[in-house]
Amino acid sequence: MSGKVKLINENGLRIDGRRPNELRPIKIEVGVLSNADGSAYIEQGKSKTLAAVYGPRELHPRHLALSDRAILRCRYHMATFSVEERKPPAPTRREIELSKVIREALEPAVFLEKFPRTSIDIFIEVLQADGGTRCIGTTAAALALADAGIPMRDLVAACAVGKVDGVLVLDLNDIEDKEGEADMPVAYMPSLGQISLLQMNGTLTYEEFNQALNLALEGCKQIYKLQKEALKAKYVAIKEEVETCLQS
Amino acid sequence: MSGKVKLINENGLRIDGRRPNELRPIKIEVGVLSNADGSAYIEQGKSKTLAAVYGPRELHPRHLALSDRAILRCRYHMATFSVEERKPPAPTRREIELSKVIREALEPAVFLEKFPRTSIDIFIEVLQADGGTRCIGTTAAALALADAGIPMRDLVAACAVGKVDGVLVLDLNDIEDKEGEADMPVAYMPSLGQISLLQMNGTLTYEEFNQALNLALEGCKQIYKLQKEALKAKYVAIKEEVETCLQS
Amino acid sequence: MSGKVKLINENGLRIDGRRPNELRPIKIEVGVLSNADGSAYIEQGKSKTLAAVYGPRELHPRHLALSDRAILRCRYHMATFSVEERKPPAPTRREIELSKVIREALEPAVFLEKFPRTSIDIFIEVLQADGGTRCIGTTAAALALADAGIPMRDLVAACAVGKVDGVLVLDLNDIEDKEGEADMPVAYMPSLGQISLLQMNGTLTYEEFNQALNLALEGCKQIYKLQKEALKAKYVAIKEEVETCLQS
Amino acid sequence: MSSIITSRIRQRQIYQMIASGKRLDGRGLTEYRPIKVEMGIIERAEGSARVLLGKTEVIAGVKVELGEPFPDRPSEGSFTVNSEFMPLASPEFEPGPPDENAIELARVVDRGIRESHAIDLEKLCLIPGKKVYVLFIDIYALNHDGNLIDASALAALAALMNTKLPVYVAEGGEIKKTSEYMPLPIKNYPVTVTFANIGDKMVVDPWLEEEEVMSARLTVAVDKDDKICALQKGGGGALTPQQILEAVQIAREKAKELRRLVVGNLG
Amino acid sequence: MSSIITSRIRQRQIYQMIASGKRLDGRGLTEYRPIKVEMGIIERAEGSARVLLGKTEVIAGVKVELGEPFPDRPSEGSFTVNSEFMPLASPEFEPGPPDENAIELARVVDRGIRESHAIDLEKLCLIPGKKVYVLFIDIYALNHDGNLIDASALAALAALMNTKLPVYVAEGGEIKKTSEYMPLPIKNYPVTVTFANIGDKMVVDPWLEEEEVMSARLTVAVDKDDKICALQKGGGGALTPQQILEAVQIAREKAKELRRLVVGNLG
Amino acid sequence: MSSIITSRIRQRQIYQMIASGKRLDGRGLTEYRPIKVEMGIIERAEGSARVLLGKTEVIAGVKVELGEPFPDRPSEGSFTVNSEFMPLASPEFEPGPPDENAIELARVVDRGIRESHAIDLEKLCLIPGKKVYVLFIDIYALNHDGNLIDASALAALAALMNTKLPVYVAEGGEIKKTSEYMPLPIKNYPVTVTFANIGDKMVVDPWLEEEEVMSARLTVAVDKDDKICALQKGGGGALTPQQILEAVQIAREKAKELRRLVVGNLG
Repeated sequence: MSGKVKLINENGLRIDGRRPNELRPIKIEVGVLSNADGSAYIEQGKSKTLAAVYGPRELHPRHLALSDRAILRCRYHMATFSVEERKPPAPTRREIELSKVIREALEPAVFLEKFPRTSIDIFIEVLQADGGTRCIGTTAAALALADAGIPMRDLVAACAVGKVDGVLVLDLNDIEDKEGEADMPVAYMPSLGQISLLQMNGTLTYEEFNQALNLALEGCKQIYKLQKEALKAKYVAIKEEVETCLQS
Repeated sequence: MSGKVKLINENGLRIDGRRPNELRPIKIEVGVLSNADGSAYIEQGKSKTLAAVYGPRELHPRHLALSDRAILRCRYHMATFSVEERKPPAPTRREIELSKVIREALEPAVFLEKFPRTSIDIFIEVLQADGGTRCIGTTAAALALADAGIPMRDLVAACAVGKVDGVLVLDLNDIEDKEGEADMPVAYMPSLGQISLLQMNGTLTYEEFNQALNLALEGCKQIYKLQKEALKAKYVAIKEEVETCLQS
Repeated sequence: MSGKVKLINENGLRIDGRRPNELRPIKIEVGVLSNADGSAYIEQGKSKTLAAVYGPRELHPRHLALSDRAILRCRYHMATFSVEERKPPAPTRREIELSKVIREALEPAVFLEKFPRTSIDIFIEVLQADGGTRCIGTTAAALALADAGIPMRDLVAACAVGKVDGVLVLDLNDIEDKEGEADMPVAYMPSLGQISLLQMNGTLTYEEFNQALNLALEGCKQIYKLQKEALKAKYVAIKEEVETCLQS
Repeated sequence: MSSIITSRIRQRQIYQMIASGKRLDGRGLTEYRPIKVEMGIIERAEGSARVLLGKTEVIAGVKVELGEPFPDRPSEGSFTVNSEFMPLASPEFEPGPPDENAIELARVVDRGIRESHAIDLEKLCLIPGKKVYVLFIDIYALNHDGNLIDASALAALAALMNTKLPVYVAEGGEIKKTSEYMPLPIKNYPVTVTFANIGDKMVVDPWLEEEEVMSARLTVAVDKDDKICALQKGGGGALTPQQILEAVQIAREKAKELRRLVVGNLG
Repeated sequence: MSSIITSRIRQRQIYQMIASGKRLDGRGLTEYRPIKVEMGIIERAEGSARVLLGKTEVIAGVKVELGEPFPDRPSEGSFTVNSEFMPLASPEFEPGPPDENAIELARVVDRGIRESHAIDLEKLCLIPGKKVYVLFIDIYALNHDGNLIDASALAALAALMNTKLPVYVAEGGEIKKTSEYMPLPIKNYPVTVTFANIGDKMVVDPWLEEEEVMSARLTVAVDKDDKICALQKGGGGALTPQQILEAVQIAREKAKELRRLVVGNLG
Repeated sequence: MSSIITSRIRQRQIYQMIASGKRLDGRGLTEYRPIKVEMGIIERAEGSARVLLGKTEVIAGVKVELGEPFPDRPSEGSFTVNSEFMPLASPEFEPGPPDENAIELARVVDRGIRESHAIDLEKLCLIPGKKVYVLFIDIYALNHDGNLIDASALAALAALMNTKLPVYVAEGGEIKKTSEYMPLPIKNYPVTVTFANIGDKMVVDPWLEEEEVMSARLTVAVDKDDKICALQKGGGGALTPQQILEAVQIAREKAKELRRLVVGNLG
């Protein structure tokens, strides 16, 4: 943070031309992997993330199983080539922490009690990281859960908000994250009105925090809409495929 | 491979004086360890390798057991002092791969279906490495299996063939392996006429490959003969011991 | 051991002013942790050590359980900041060895046969190391076992003896241990008259060894007395607490 | 079997009392257990502290080494925070490398210190690009009766405030240790305030039984200027925006109390 | 139970069709599934490629660092190949360090590249004995529907062909990164062709169900001059010399098809 | 079941015989099994030896590297002792990193060598503070029939005595390997003598069945001057002071026998 980069220009626009409250371009695909029970792929700016769900399935070792509900497990993992400097293959402390907070972001959305003695396993692979991968991973994992047909109270949509050059901005990219004054990832279940992931790096006054939280929730709602469209698109595609089959 | 060593001299002989199709001196002993169910020790040139077999025995953890056959497990391991530069004690990727290919070289020879729910464990210890240790280990392990009384479809005899200074040669030593143009280890079950291990490093034309394969099989057949003699020698020794006991 | 430190002065006193056969000041507290079934804290000179016992309790994984007695397990661990140069967090070979010898020092004192199929787990944490931590850990662990109400044949009291500047001395501190000619930790069960830990580094003639052993046993007996006082102090404290409760 | 039933009854009790604004151990909803901070308890460490938070006990030590700076921060010292949940602290803790809970705790404590710029890292540089002070802040949980995070953050701060750096002098391109020490340069005093969500109430400083029934946890790190310098939601439940905003407000007040315990009149 | 029966019926079907020269998915015995190769999909990597082989999906990335050469090759750059079978790719794959299958795959792909001298390692030397380019070729299986080896070897080759090296210049004994890039110097184009032995027939490019019933596997790496540059038999069965010789012949033909997909007219 | 009963009968036999001063294998209480020491069996190692102690078989190899000295011993070479209980040596041994038994063994052997100053470490220094010889003494148990410690200590000593150091010469600040070798400078010849306590008798060199019934083990390392240079009690039982004193006396006698096997007239 020496030789400090200017992150907001004279027109109030960000380094990639976005307005402060603007998301990056988002491309969502659901059901992209044939082996997984559910899967989703999201490109958000230059961040590229894949999520897959296996389960509910039998749990090994068995003594970990719970008699009254499923166990949710989650692995957030970055490809070695996803970042500027090659990431060593072994899981980092950061990956272990994010696996935990993402799992806890999704847990309140899933009817785990419907599948006692099983596990539901979520695997998130960050293929390219340009900021926001824990949020994108959460968003993708929620879609993969839905794609796997697992009953949910709500989808989970996630988005970071941050502060760069003194301005609150939505959906930080990598430079904004690294050079900015604060980064706050949030996961939200819009229909339930509940926040299931909240972290913050940096410093914010109470007022800033209040505004930031609201901005994050707005971002989450936009992503939620895109999630629903992506799910719909998949079912339309399946329907068309089925109809084509029936007609032929 | 700069300062290239001359590996075949003007008389067509190799660096250790052998003809191209000549094996190194081989010394085989069967039943060398008292605790193992079967064991064998082979010195081939300067390579020295010990193999031991435990089993069929109860398998831990039990859930790995198969209801219709034994599990064959194999660990190929090099002593730290077996090579020029001390090998670190932890298993290398090379050792993990060789453990797999040796296991798969022996598996087709063993009547695993006779011992459901058990494991048969093979341990190969390379005490000194001078080329060919995966083949020598396979040859020794086959003898250890036989020594353990495990019923087999055939013995497995293994031998490498390679190309040095443009000439196909049998049973490479370490320099020939490192400085040569190709190294191809082969394991063969002579009575069954089947190859159960085949790997190759280097480059060979199809014609060269064809000849190399035949040369390797000739080498395996010679080793097969030595294996049988070593087994016979052991039973003669036992018989004499028993008779001496009875007489005394 | 170049620039050799003088460890015994002209008056025959040691670097910290002690006489050769004098223990360091010892502070013992029993029952210092609320979660553990038993615990003890010892400050001996500058060495500070905590020991806790959990059990008898169910053993995981179960197949390790013994049908005729409890399993005693012990972890001796040093805090990273307990020594001059930060100790890396992973267990060292030294810690693994000391965990074993301490466990074997305590094992003969415990009626393990009274608790089949269970484990009794001892955790020793060295918070600050200034010599003698394996002995202090053993002494503390014996108290923690007693505090946990586990029936014992005897307490175990431990103390090192060593040779510095040619003189046999009791209860070595860190400099005496590092710069001296010999270090011999001993654990003793005074009522049973039996030694359950004995190690030695350095060189001793037979005569020196004989004297050293006797000196160590004298040290152990003094520590044994302090152990008993500490246990009594705890029961008095409990009794007073109970009586206060009843009166109020 | 009986322990499960007891626990359900107990669970209901905890809920009911909290719903009525009280807690089983007699505290109010935003009240901390008694706290005791002792500094300098490990002479071998350059800094150390022990914190008792009710029966929760945590010890933190700081070791100082010399090392190379990170390439992107050539003129700054560095620090790492590690945490281990010792198996003597709880029947639930197992020996072995830190699990996800210990790692999360260490990273939350780290963020509070790092984001508030508590340590003046630029003053920890001896030769730019070559030699800097490297600090290891190691936190051990010794007895777990709930809210290890706040106890750990407090112990880490106290240990830092207690830290003495060995003074080095440059001599002909080489660096030499002197026998002198100087205090670690501290610029800020972050503390964390942790809440448990139990039946829609946010209670401060949950003890063990409350942690077992809480649906979610929220940790708020607050710096000396009342700014929020780290947040971490934990647990498998969720929180409303309103709950979070209120908790953050309370945290700013409680942080002052906690800070006073280690900083005294400085804060 | 029922799944085992189904699988036995299915198994018999696979056998019977292959015995009659056909395959359950309609392919001929030496026919590959449709293959799609995309290059340059990960901008952060110096080189990358994604390969779809039927439903099998693999991604390879190349990262470039500077490092020291191996003592016995002071004027050559170096490379390593790593492979991970991601748990999202198959219900059989577990998180954790690469198992023997992933290690074997990486080493077979490595051998094809190394033995054919695909990368001109001598051109990767910046200062002999001191500084060379070090390449990390990391391969991730994303969806496993059989024949991960061929998909991985193809992805690795495509990623290498896509790799741009940052240009460095020497400045007063030091080396400096410029903003320019140059293509990785490639000398050869090895590909692998994998066979499954099913009821004495050798079928090319086995898909998952075929892998489950095959007795043995044979992988043949072939270079641009039709030379064999690596071989690997896998699986718990055996092969006759005749089967191997025939497979190697077929491999040389199929290799041309595969190579064309990444090399185009170059090959 | 039957094996346990057999074993109890056997156990009683062992006890009864030892009580009467004899052992099941015919040895006296302080008698070693036949010992065979072979040196120089691994040409690739700078030193090596194989020891047969009855049916117990152990191999030790010494590898020599160049490295930096420890900061507190700038003018001394260094050595480490490692031990692995190979899974081929016993049905009880598992593959994997050394367990507590292998670690204890290595550390006891290490202490005997270190405390008796067996290796003249000051002669292993090439450039003070920079380059010294570093020795790796690796011990593998190949067949475990009891008393691995004595067999290992003997194999380590024999391997050291067999060790040839490559000679280096200084050339313009750099150090160069020559083709010459010199013997490792040895100053002392420590051996260990191990006892098992069985029914209050201390028996020397316990074989496997005796180890299974012993209550405690005592290892005494003795140097060439009859001094005790390491001690280690093992096993879950205890010993009286008298037992220990007597064992140490016996150990000093037995040590001479053992030493003679490797040192010959030197000792």
